[in-house]
Amino acid sequence: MRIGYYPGCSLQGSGKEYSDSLFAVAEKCGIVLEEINDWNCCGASAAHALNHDLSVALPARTLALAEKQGLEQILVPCAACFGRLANAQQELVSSEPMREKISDYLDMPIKGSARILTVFEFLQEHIFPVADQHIVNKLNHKTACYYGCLLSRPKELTRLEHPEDPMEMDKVMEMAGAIPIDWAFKTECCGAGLSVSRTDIVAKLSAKIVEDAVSRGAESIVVACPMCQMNLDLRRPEINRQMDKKSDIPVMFVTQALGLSMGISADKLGLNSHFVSTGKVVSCVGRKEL
Amino acid sequence: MAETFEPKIVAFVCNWCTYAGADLAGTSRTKYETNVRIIRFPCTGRIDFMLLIKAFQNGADGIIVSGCHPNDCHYTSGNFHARRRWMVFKSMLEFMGFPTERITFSWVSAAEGKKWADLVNETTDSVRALGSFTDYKNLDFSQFNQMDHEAIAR
Amino acid sequence: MARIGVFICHCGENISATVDVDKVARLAGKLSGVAYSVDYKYMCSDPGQTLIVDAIKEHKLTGIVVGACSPRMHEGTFRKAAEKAGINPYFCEMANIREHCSWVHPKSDETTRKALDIVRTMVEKVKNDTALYPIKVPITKTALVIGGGIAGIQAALDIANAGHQVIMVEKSPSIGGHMSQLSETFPTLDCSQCILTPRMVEVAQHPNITLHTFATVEDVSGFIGNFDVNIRLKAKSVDFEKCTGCGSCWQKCPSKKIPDEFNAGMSFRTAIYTPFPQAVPNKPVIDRANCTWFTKDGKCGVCAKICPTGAIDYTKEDEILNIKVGAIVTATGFDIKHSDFFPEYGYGKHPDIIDGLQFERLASASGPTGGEIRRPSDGKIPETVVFLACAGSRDKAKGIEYCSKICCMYTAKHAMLYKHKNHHGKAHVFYMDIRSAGKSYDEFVRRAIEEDDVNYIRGRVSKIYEKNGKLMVVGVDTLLGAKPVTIEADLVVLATAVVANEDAESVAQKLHISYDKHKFFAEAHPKLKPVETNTAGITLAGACQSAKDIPETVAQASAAAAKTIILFSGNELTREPVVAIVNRSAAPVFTTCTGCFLCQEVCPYQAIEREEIRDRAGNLLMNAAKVNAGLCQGCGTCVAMCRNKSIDLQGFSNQQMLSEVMGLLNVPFE
Amino acid sequence: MENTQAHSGELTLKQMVEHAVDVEIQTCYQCGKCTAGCPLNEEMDLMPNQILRMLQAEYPDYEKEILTSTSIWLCLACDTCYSRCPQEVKLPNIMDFLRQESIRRNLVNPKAKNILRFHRAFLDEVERNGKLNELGLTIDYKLRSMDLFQDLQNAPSMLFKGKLSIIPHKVQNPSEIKKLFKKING
Repeated sequence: MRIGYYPGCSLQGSGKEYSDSLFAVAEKCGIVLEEINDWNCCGASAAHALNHDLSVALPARTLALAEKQGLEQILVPCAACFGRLANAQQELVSSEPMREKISDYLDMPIKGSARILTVFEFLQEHIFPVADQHIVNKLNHKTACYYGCLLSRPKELTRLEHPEDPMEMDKVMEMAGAIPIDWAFKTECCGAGLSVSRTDIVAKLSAKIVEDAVSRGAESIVVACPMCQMNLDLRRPEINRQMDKKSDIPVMFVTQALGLSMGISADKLGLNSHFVSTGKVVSCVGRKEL
Repeated sequence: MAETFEPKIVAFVCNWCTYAGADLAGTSRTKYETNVRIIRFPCTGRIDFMLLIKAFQNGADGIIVSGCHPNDCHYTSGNFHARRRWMVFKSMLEFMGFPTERITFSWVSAAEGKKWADLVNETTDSVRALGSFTDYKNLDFSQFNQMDHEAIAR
Repeated sequence: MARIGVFICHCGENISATVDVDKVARLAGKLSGVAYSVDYKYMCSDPGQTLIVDAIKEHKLTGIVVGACSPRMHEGTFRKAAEKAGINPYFCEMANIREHCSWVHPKSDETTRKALDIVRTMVEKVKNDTALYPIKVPITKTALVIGGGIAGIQAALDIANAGHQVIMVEKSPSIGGHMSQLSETFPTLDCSQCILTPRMVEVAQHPNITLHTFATVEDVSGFIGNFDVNIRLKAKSVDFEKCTGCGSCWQKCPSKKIPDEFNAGMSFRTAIYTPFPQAVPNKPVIDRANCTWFTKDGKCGVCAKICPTGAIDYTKEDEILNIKVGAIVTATGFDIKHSDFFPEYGYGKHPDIIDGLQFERLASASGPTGGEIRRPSDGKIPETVVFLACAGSRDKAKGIEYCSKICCMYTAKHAMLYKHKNHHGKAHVFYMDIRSAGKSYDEFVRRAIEEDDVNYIRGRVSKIYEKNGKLMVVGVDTLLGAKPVTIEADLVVLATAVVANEDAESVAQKLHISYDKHKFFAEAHPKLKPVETNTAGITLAGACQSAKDIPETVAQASAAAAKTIILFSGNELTREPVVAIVNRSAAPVFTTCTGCFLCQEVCPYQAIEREEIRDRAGNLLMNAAKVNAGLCQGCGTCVAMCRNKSIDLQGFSNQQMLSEVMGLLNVPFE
Repeated sequence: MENTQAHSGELTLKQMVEHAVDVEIQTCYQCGKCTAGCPLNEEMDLMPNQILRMLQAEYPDYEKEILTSTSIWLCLACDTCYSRCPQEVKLPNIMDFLRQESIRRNLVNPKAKNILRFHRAFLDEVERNGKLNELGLTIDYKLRSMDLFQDLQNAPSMLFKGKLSIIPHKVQNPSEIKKLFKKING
């Protein structure tokens, strides 16, 4: 079955290593991802904050293009994009007038019938069955799986089994030979879209997350959202100032971690383009069991 | 000028709510139109809607069916069955072109004497406006009458 | 040929002021079938009734119509008069010309005409009346009480003390229910076990009560006065005749790590066990799911070896006991949600986030900590305890929109008990509203706040997580301008929602009683029949109907007992003959019923049974519906549903209703 | 109180919200769980449950207070409130509407202007190219907010780490997106 792919803007820019590592893992497992032709920005929190119709129309255009391309399932790894696409789809499907209005705006027919996959669903359905043959290294370190908001809520869209204490990413990390810790900030918000306009708030919220992970002995934080990654990684100086102590806990994408366990090079996985060095984690690979 | 037309209205009511509601209208001396005649059933669930047709056939111009409010049925669910059957029966009547606006379905509780009076007045007004149900009265039932009679009575 | 008498009442001036009663009587006399017609000032008075009795005798009347007030008023009076005159009382009908005519219309020809119409309608009905006779149902004067909690205990003792036999069925190995788990009770703080255990013993020793513990109701058939019940007596594996309750077996049982239900999972019990020291009966049973003899194929057998009286019998099997009872009291109790029900409070992962029953056990002198409130994780005495009211209750998103009613009170009690035992500790209560309507209840809550210094915070808690050995309770104080507050607690007690028992639905289905969407059993009327169910002879007691505290439960249990005792007060049950009946005729027709059983589906009382009609050789000829007159309440829904008019309602028959309609209309008025 | 009556003829803010968004404001019973769990409650001038209560009350002076609050701009739509709300009030959707209404009535709180500027810069960037280019966005936002030095230390390293691309990504036919914006904005 063909798997459509929607990278979204972040995965072409600040979250490029998410995309790189995802493709590297997919390639390793012999899975082809088909990018949606001429996709556009989902509008993110800006459209959502300012103009409701726009916040549906922008993702709808991409969904319509995917339909045109004959894609019945679309992987949207970026948590924010997933939220916007899934939300738009729900509005289109649940309201016929809305669907007609948007179709009219776009001048394109749209059904909104494609299945939109979270990165967890993609990993579970397509990578898990073949992972065993490809995993060669154990990551062998304690890791804090951080889900953030948009992969946990609303539960109708994200389909997590336990939205207040999800285990989907923990399972991936377990498979990669890491030891996921039980911690309290798995689904707390990092500050997300306020990254640029209210960095102070992002620092405050992200600091709580980093602090809890570190205090429980995590050696890395694993994420599946480019915004979370950016806030916890790029904003580390501000976070450290907020915590009044220095933490150099690296923040990787779940696909990077999985790639490492599959023996893919750190370079190919983009593990060198983080602000907080991932060297420690890379060196954990294959080290003696904890 | 002709006299104003006075319609004949038959009310099919349940014993526990609407009949008692009509009693209450009486004990409170609430005045209403004289056009209505009440037939008492134990429950609206007991009402065979063919009897409504029978009533029209015999000269009624309008009909009220009224029982307990939903969830207040003395027998728990009789009024729900009545409502369900009425929905089916009504759509059948509509299909046949029967003017179902001559039938009013309502809930009047034992405490709603005033509502009963209002219901009678409103129904009388609306049926008065519709006029005599001559369409129906002019139909020739002679050949069916006997058959029906036997069918219902059996 | 019908000879009908019409009696028009003036009701003083109540009728005669607006209706020309003389004219009505005169014209009624001319109606076909009417042999006698008269009007009188007060028909319901003694002379009025005598007038009717005499007229019936003198004119050989076969039926009468009394044109007077509502049948809801005096139908009984006039039917008695008819009976006195020697005719079947069901040949008497009331024409309601007062409430439905004289009182609601002005004096006019039109009003008089309407009165006559009403009388004529009833004359037509009387012509089609048939003789009906009250239905007599014999009564088995034994009651079944399902459930041995305080509700069942109270009901059983009341019925037994009235001199009737009671069979009590309890699913667990001991009676006592949730009340036996409680530490102290609000608002008096008296010890729960101290007031309960004497009652438990009384049940066990009462000559009129037969107690079956470790037993469940298998199925119920029959009807009021005549229920036929099968009871499953689960295999106890211990012969109670031989067992002396010495306790050697459970002291030596090697399976010691089974979570103890009585202590709400906070301690362990053995596989052969009595639930608690004051259990009634105080003899052990083997929990086969956890006993190695049963799970590991005959390994162990220690208890059998050690038992001094040889009471252990591993070969015992479940037995089915058939009993006949006349009434059933349903007292199956309730359950509560547990902390794993709350995602935002950690899915029950943290041992120090406990529910109300667990706190009861912690506070109870017979509990796992001997009454010292210590937290489960490390046994330390908590310095700060946070209590959360409305945990799961009034929470539409969690599917429980109702108020659990008892939590406000027991939360105040919990906070108090904690403070009484730990004067320097801090107790906080998060609440939404304080619902303390009950005798001395609000005073009790005020005492917790004023005397015991419990800090009540109005607001809900969004999240609880653990940090450095403390539980961070993230809430809000809405009385301080929605101030977010985080309390570092050592122990959190959730006053979790009261819910129906897990098996409530199956119990209800076995009993054929209705239940609401939360699986609480439904009373027959929310105000006037709060203990009856829709199935005659089955009553409700306690929290199986809705969340209740002890006083309310006991009151309802006594009410259910009273209903049962009333039922048992006669030797047979007399019921109005207004019931449905399926027509029957001689072979080869037998009945026009085709056996579609639509009637069975719509009957709210399970009064329609299936009857197999067979020839002499026993070959099945047809299935037909049959009405159980003991259960039928006479609503007639089956009649309207029947496709070929095979079922009819006595007193409101198809023929009667049709004749009323026909009598009402299409008759020229002179 | 004199102003209990909402301005006659016009819809109250509560009614407007209920018109635009599929929510029932009346279902809120003020338990405060939304506020308790809100990650931004320390920053907000009006707490989420207070906003709901003020909407419920329908006092006209509250409308302005709500619409000039910074809270509506701080809301991250993280959905924590909704996911735990016992009455299932979709607060994030209400916040969306309040922001739009705040702009429409020209009541945006000065302290929230930067957040609005960022959103505007973001959408303008999308309108131009159909895709977002973080470099373009950052420059645009800085020009609008005149907060020129913030993040300056990060930009070059992001560039070198391959995280910012200088050449903007675009959809094939940017005018198509421009047309879409025009249609929606009327």
